[in-house]
Amino acid sequence: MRSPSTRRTAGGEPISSEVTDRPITLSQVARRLEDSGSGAVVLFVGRVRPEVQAGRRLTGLDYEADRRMALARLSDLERQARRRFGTRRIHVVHRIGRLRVGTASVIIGVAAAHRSMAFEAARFLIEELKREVPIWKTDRWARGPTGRRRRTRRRPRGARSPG
Amino acid sequence: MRSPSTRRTAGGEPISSEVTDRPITLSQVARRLEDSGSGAVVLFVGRVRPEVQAGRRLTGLDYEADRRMALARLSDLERQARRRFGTRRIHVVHRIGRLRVGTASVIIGVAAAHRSMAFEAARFLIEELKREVPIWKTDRWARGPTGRRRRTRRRPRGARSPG
Amino acid sequence: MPLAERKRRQEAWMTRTVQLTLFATAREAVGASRLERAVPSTGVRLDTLLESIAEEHPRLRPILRNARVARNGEYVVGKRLRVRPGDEIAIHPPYSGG
Amino acid sequence: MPLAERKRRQEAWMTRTVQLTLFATAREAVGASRLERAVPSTGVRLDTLLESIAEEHPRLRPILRNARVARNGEYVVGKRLRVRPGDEIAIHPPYSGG
Repeated sequence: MRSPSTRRTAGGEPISSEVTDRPITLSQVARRLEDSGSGAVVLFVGRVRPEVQAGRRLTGLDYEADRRMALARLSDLERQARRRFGTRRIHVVHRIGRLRVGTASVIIGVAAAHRSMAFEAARFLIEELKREVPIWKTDRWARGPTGRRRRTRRRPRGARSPG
Repeated sequence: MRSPSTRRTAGGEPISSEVTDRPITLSQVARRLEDSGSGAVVLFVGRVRPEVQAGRRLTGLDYEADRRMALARLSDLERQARRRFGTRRIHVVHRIGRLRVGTASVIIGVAAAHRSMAFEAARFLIEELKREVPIWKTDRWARGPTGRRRRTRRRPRGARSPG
Repeated sequence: MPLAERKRRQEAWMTRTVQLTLFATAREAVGASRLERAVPSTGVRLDTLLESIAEEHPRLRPILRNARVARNGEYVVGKRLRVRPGDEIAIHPPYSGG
Repeated sequence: MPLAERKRRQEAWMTRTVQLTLFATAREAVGASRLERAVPSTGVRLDTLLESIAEEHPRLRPILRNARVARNGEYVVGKRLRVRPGDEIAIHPPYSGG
């Protein structure tokens, strides 16, 4: 994760996304989008939301990833977004490990000539990330047993952590 | 502009938006969105895009505002967005004065429980800002006469500066 | 209302003038961002006032057709309302912020 | 391929084993994030391999029905393909990142 500009997929394409167990910040993503030709930048931050269920309080989420495949899928998604929306810069970072409530789990940044491209690409990336990238979260509750967070019908999609 | 938390509209509502002749930054907006209950943050940055037309190079844009009315309209838009999308925090800053190519002219930040609210509110705010807030830009070209930037049919909407 | 503005309005009322603020293309058409016009203390209809200014500044006329007009920070609906000494009129061509 | 991975695969080939990596609910159902299984050098069908593991770990069976399976970092289409010593199989329950 240290030198993302030199990492490449098996196919030789540069990978700009990151899956990291360190804190992620807006400024780290914004830096990667610097481009004087882009008139619009859209940034999305997903954070662990507080929740109480049946008297139990969510203290955080544990994130895990199939890191190699996650990077390959993120790099696919970046390529798709570039092609579909004509964006100029994309950078996605996803944090894994034990994250407390309020902590950023994912940051997506897109720079494009026009705002509609940037908005649509950012939305596309977060929706596809949730569906297609091998990353998982598990709930951690203050008391009682833990319950895995599934793409479940029990709750509306994206209920707690929209990131 | 110095103490936005104490400024109020004629109706007594707090105004959180800013119209300023100083540089605007992502972090100044992100700070205003801090809220542990928000699972999603969306930030939009509009910047002056480079352009060449008939051999002339755009060097920047001059922005002016009817400041009092602009703040009142921005505060209306914030209220509308809160009501329509159920967002938790909104902060909008618009810069005025002489802005060179590459400079941020507007930053919109929205924090909400879920990502769809945050994306939709941010998009709503920038579209409405362009239509409903008394702020104007004028082109500055490297050579030749200046041409005002109108909501014109000559160019697609939002052609140069999507912000 | 800030003190400076209150003072300006009071002076305008005493000199029986209306202040017009012109933005963007309206400012360029007139060559000034502010105009002052004396009006009777009983006031004058807004459309009459604007017509007299358009006669002095013909380039302003097409701009006024597409402009919003505000009095004392509130948009004017219809232009038949009366403008009185101390009022502040703003001419807003179509917005292009962002 | 990093040196460590190359070495691991070489050892797996020599000991004629397949490595399985289990994520999320699959890991919890089995109680381990890795499993190793000896396979003949001619390989074994993926569905046969997974069935034998599901017999040992019945809680894994419903999870396998909704999981994607990857071999050496590529998703498997159909589960009839053969797995050979040195292969790495990953079990991916539905994703929930973001």
